[in-house]
Amino acid sequence: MTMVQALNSALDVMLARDPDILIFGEDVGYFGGVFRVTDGLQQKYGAPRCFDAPIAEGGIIATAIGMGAYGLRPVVEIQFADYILPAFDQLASEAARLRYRSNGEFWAPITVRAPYGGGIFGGQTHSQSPEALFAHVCGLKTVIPSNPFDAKGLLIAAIECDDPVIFLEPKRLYHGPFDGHPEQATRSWAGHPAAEVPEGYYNVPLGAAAIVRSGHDATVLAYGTMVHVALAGIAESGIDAELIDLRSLVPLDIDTIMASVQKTGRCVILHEASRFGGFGAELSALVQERCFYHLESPILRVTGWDTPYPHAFEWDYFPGPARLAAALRRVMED
Amino acid sequence: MTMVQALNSALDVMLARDPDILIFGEDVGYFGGVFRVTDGLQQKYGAPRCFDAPIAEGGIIATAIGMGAYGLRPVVEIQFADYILPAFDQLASEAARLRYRSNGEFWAPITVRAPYGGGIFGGQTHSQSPEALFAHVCGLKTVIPSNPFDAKGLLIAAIECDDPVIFLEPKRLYHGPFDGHPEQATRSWAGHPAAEVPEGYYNVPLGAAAIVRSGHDATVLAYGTMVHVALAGIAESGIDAELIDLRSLVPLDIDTIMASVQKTGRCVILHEASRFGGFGAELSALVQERCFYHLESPILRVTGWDTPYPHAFEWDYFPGPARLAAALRRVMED
Amino acid sequence: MSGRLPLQLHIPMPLSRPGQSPRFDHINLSAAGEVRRPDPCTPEREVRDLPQLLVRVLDDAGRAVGPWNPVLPDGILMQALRAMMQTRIFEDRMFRAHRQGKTSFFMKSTGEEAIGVAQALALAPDDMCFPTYRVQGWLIARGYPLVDMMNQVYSNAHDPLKGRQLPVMYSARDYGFYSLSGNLGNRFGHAVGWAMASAYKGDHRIALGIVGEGTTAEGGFHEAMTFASVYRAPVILAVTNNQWAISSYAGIAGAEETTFAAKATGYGMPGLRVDGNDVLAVWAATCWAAERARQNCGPSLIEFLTYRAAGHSTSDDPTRYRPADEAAHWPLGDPIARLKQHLIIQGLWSEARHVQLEAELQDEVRAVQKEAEAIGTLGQSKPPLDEMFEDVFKEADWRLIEQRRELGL
Amino acid sequence: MSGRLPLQLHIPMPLSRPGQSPRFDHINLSAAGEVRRPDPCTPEREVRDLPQLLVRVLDDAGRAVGPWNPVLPDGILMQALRAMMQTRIFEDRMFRAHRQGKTSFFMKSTGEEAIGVAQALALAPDDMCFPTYRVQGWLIARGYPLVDMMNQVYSNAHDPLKGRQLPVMYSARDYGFYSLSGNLGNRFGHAVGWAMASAYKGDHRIALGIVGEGTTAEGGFHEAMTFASVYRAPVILAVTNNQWAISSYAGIAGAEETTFAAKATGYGMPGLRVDGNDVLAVWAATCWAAERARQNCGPSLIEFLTYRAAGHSTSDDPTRYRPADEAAHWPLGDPIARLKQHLIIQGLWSEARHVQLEAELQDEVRAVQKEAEAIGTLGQSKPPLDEMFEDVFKEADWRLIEQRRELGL
Ligand SMILES: Cc1ncc(C[n+]2csc(CCOP(=O)(O)OP(=O)(O)O)c2C)c(N)n1
Ligand SMILES: Cc1ncc(C[n+]2csc(CCOP(=O)(O)OP(=O)(O)O)c2C)c(N)n1
Ligand SMILES: [Mg+2]
Ligand SMILES: [Mg+2]
Repeated sequence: MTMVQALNSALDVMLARDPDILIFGEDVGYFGGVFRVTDGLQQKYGAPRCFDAPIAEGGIIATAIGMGAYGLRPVVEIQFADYILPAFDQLASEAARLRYRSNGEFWAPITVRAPYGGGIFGGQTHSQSPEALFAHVCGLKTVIPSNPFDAKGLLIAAIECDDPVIFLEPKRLYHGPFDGHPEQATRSWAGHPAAEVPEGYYNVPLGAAAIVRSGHDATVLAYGTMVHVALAGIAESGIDAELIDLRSLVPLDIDTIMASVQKTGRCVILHEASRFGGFGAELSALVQERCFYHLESPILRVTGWDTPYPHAFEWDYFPGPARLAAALRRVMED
Repeated sequence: MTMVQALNSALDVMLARDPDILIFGEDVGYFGGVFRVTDGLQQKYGAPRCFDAPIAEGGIIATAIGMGAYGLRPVVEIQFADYILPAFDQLASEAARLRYRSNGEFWAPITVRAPYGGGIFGGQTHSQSPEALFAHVCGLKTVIPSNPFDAKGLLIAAIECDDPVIFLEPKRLYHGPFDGHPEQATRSWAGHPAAEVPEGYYNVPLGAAAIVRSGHDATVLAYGTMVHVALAGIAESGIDAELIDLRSLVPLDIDTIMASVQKTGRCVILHEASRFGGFGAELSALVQERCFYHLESPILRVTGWDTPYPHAFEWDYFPGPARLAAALRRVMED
Repeated sequence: MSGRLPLQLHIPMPLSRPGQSPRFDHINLSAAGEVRRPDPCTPEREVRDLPQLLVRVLDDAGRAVGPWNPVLPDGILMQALRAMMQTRIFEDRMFRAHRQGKTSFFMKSTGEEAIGVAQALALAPDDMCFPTYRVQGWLIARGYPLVDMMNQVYSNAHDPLKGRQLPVMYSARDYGFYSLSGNLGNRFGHAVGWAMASAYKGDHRIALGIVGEGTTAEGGFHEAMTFASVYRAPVILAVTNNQWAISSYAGIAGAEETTFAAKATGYGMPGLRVDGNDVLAVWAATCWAAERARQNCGPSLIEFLTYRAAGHSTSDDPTRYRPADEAAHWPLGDPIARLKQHLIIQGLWSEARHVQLEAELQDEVRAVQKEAEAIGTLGQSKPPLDEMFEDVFKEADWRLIEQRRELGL
Repeated sequence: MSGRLPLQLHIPMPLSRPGQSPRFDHINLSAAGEVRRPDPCTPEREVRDLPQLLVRVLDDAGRAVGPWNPVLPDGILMQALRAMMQTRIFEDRMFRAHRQGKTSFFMKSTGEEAIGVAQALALAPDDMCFPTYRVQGWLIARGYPLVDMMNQVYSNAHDPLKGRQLPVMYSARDYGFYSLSGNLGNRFGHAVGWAMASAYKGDHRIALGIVGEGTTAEGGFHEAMTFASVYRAPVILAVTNNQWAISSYAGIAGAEETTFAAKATGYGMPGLRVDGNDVLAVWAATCWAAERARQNCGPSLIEFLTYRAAGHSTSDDPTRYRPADEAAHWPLGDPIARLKQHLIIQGLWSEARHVQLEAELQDEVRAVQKEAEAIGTLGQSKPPLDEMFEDVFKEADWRLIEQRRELGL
């Protein structure tokens, strides 16, 4: 399955399992979503279970929270992660707080899906990676898959989770892996081991990172599209680096990260979001706090620049394998 | 002057100097604001220069951006920093981007003031410190004063700045310094050297940190209320720490920070916001990247917990001097 | 374009400020009984005049008149009177407790008690109210333990919200009272979602969302209205127009231009404008909208015209921005006095019995306060500290576990 | 409560889907010339019927009739025709350029050209339009260089926005065209603030804000309406109701319940509902609202009824969600055809001249395209790379300087 198909399958499986699950969002109904993730679901399950929403992201999240408080498990789509910001207050001040402030009387078991990240020439408002904003909000979980198998299993786990989950889907991976070489032919998921996706129910637990490549000399922390870029970058560097796919930022699998850096003594963090105050800062701080005496060189961050995502300069902005390889060489030199 | 008076004086001076400056926000007009920062300004300058706004933070910022595009310099108040989130999209997607995306045809020279931080038993929605969210957005500046002199000078600089500035006012400092000892009698600004505030125009440039206390053994990075807490914590620790008041997070005075940590070899970061993904993470990452070979022990963060700000547990949540002192002792031990 | 007058920025200003005589001539009132009562399922286009009128039942003499008179059993009226009086007494005591340093903050609903109380009694037990901080009367009318309200206000060891919330920000699921919070208006949309969920399940429960008139300016108000209208959610959306939003008069929210009930028109939703100081009118309008919702005819918006007689909160001094005696000039009077008058002319009540009930309720609340204060006031008694780290997530992750440990727990 | 029917969730659905016959019977039309034209400063309560009617000037035969007929000089009409035709040709070519891989994205306004074009010509040069992506006609009508539009679409070395923006997201201050961006509706409030600033300064300039009907659901729409109403800002607020928001029909934004013009009522603002495919009606309504604004009588809301004849964008395939021939059934026709018909019956134009003009414009646009492509298409030509780091702030801070350096600049 492609990642789109895997996500669709997750939703299909869950709609079939639990009548309290329903889906809504802009264009997700009859049309099946601008990225086709909800394709066919309205037809199969009926309009009340998969329907179009007015263009009001704050309203979508508010409505979902109310439904969650009633006892449903709404799964909503925000058409692009860039457009989640009008709903930021509903997420941070309401969804994330409801359980705490009501002493557990109410909670918001909602899943907020959004296509995310760049690499498709979407320009400054269809390319962003806002994960750091959510990770800083106590009470939200943030999940980012990097392949079809994880996408399905993590989405199922997110839907089953009784906490609000922000589920960011790297849109550049929807139809195939992407290693950061735009000059090469587009690849599809066909034949990729992680594209072997069971038809039925399974889940991938939130909070467990995956070691995508084990290595001895340095640790690379990445998630989403950057997992594929990291693989390419590691190969180009010739360095025996261990690659960890975080899969969820909150909860974060700190044990896997610590074990790896304590083994390798070197760490490079790779993300597409702009650097300053990005999630890489938290990773860097954590690794430094917990592995200080194991570190043989400074932890480096390879990230998008501190500018908006510029249309013409997509590949200058995008932190590609060459930049990761350079950083890996630098941490090895020091 | 108290900090409230100093801020009022800054606004007064600027309204008198420049007819293109105007002020609006919830309750700022006739009443002078719930914290009285705009007291008397409507009376002195007339309603069109200082007026009440509808309760719509997004609308306030949107309106200010439009005014800024016209050529005015609006200074708006958001009643509590907690309530800035409904305007987050206007700040991040519009104010911060306007100059970039229009290639300099339009820009938003707006100043967004908001009382900020805890220590007044405001509970989870009147105590928050959202600075990390703004610092991550390219194109926004974020300023946080710690005393009346700076408050006036920085606010004037913010108003004069042609970029959008988020100006966060530690509300616990409005009427006096606070060192994190709630059991002691409340102090006023009277007699404090930084409360000597000139009546007229002056500014404190954005991007220049202040060394509040010089020291040799460790560096403490703080801002806002935490500057006073840090002074107390350093005293309690008995350690000869250097204390840097960042004053603005963006632009950040990286040179002053680096010089200090390269001298002391140890660093503790103190902020009131919750830890995970907080601004302390960026500071930690930067210090680590730039001073790695000078560091003699891990950089530590002393912060609010990763929970909402709980009403009854204000002083358990608030990172007080004892926690800083303990961290200082820890970095010295290692 | 030359020869034209320059443009001018209009800043709305109230008719009177401190030192001036209170004026309410800008407020249009209908006579009691004057406004027709259409069938609750009438399409919006046939009731488009209602937002400009004022649904009233009690006239100035205290008689219940006209088509909206709900003709309630005496018992219900007595229950309402008692709940309104108890609310006022409770709030007065808690306000004083704040002045005595026993808590950090408090808010009163003085003059607006009819709204929460009548709604609480008119709706079904399993309906859900998405409240503001100014409907403590709902909880009192539904018999929520006063002592638990006080424990919440004191954030003490028995605080049902474990010390996590500002005073007054109650949550009481079993009483149909959704978790309150400071962020204005944010829960209006939750009410719509909750109502949609009830419809999705084929249940009978409806939701009531409430905001103040100042809060109607928030974008979330509009989004909630839009979703309610589009999906015909079984929800009652209420605006309590108490003339003030802290120091800003209703004109800053748009009252110079039209009524708040008129906002319904833009969504094809009926809008009622109702005397909020008249328990019977509040009851009748609430039932009308509830009936509409339960018959799958969709949402309605109700503006309750009332007056915030007290300050905004314990942090506020209203004499700084409005005439000190403005409340006394409010044309719709006081809801308790009006119901009392009605009951007296009906022969159901007397001044003497009123005085006696007042004394009884005072004693009751005083006793409860003693009980709560025996547990403790703010800072003198606390829930267990580890409650700070609970319920951030369903299960704490390593960060919270480590941080709890850092604090020595 | 027993015996009641269960609640049901209502999900709006369009009358026809692919494979079905197009239907527009739900859309209420007035006859051309039927609607009265009140004085522009008339208070809202006296024009509360207008939002349900439809202001039309051109009748089905192409005659300009009724009180809204602006009686424009022939030259202006010719200018409008030319601009509309040029817009269509420009957009068709750029759409094809996208299909040829010359850029990443493009959007057309086919069928809606009358709106941006008539507004651009009706307003003063120093007024400011806060556009959507569907009013490229504004720029063309005002003579913005076509080659610069293409350079922007190609993000090439001469792109006036230095490659920073998605195609179509123009900014052209000197042409009264505010910086566009992807975030729907966010600039509606900027229009209000800009207009307030003009009033604050005592200037004469007014603003025009535009959103699509789908975008009216955003909270920012309401906040802009509220601020405009409260401060009586000299602004025209426009909704182009083209029946579709990507795949969602207007019912998902509330059109099942009432018109979009009716949203004005809730703010005490006049609401006009106008034939958006009739250049004369667009012109007349825009002038009416502009006059109102310039006379300090405040804002208005105008709903332009139109139809999005093309797909949403190059990424869209509308045959997946609506009948392929729906556009042909749209009752208000095509704006170019209608103006052409009007000019012909006025004796000002002929089929032959139309064909000739079409050919001329095709040549012109083709030539311009050559010129732009000589500079380069997306990826083959770029602005200088260091432009990526400029204009984040007025002056770059150390982070940007260091990062530029990291990239070897
Ligand atoms: C989003 C948000 N903005 C601002 C505030 C600060 N605030 C608290 S109450 C209030 C006034 C509310 O007025 P209204 O809606 O009329 O309700 P009332 O207090 O009159 O019942 C304001 C501005 C807030 N709590 N939340
Ligand atoms: C805040 C936001 N949400 C969602 C989108 C994605 N989106 C782009 S255009 C569009 C439809 C807009 O419809 P409408 O307002 O009717 O304008 P039209 O395209 O019909 O002119 C959507 C949902 C966006 N750009 N911004
Ligand atoms: Mg109010
Ligand atoms: Mg549309």
